[in-house]
Amino acid sequence: MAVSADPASPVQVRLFASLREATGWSEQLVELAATAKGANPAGPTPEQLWRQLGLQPATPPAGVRVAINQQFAAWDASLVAGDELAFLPPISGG
Amino acid sequence: MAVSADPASPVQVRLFASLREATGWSEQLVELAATAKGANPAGPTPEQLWRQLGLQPATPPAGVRVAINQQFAAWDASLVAGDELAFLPPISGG
Amino acid sequence: MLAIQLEAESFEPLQALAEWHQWLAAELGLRPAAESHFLGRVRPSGAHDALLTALELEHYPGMTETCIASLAAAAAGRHGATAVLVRHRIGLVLPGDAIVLVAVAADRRGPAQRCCQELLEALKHEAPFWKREWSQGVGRWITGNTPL
Amino acid sequence: MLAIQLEAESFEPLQALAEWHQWLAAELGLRPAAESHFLGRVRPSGAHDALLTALELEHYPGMTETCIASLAAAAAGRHGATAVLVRHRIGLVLPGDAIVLVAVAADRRGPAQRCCQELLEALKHEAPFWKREWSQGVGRWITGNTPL
Repeated sequence: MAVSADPASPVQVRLFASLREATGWSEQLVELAATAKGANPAGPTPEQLWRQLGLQPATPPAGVRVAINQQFAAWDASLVAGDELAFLPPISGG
Repeated sequence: MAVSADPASPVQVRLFASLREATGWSEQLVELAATAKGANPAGPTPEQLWRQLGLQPATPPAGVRVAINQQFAAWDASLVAGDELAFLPPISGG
Repeated sequence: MLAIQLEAESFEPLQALAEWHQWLAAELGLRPAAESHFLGRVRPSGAHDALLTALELEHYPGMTETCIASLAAAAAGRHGATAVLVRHRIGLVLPGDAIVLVAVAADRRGPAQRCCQELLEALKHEAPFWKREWSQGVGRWITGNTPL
Repeated sequence: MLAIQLEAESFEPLQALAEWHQWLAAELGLRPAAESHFLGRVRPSGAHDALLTALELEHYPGMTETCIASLAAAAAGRHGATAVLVRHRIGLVLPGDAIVLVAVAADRRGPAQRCCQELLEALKHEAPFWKREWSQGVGRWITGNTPL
């Protein structure tokens, strides 16, 4: 569905493990900033939200991955209203 | 121990699986023939015993292996008195 | 045929395998010719050789289960495996306790072994789990996996 | 640490693993971080697709046990494995019954998996066992192994 994000629509952002601990929060509803929308007509990207939220370091580290609606996604994917966005620190399972 | 085989010393010969069935016997004491001894001063070899016993085919098939005293051995190893010699058809374990 | 389960409490791997065997026998009507299992337990000491109090496993509820199922289905498909079992701990896991169990049933040993091995690596690198080593009251997030 | 056993009667692989776990825990004082298992069962049909009545396993008493122990010790040494279990059936084995169980404990997953795999291949090609498939009253000696 090529629905463009309403700039005021919230996206649910989730952090895990070391990222969660570094920021002190695990989830929040984020209003998409108009500037973010402007930079990408198709909708703001995870990378833009990372910056908007002031996550550190400003350039996302190589090991951190993105999931949108619980699927791995690209840093330049387009977010739409109601999406669940997660930033995943380096995985260490098994 | 570099003991040379007494030509009259028996060697215990054992056959397994398809070889046992083809010959109709599983073990026998074999007197080492004087001719076999003469051909190999260090003692007769499994290959010589294979022929002496009339096992078929006359040239041992590539898949058949030899064990002397329950250790894998070469077809041209030297047998000494009291050895246990086994001819092992192709292995299929596990 | 996939049997995926996250375990919030200590589990007995041989019990898990026994249940899986029963289920396979009921579903398939015969027992598969080849099975390969991998069982991982928490080591007594952590990355810096300090004695571990516990290993903590954080996951992403929902995504982790889906992700394991999709990795298992992909590995089974690639290798032509008949069935896959995954049990993976979450929460606080004590040294010596089972953390992961992967079992693969197939018609031949090669596919069973390769699928089991490949799925284990996939779980380590692709399934959203995060380990924290607890030692002397201090927790330290692990950023990688032990070498293969 | 080797635990090698030929089984003249049907055996329950998970029971064998449970006994091994108890023995390992008693001997080592801790449970190894990684275990790889392989379990092989008799297929319902033989080399020529005929339904099997049974698979017969002949061995060389004495040599077979010694040979398995030496293959297991060599594989464990090469991979730095902590412990190896081998249970192998002899005699008449029914379709679906366990014929071979190999388990390897090690400190890391790679050595456990590689040692288990390598030892299984060694058993298939180097340990004196001969299989005869029984089908409709006729026995046929198997001259090779199923492909990997």
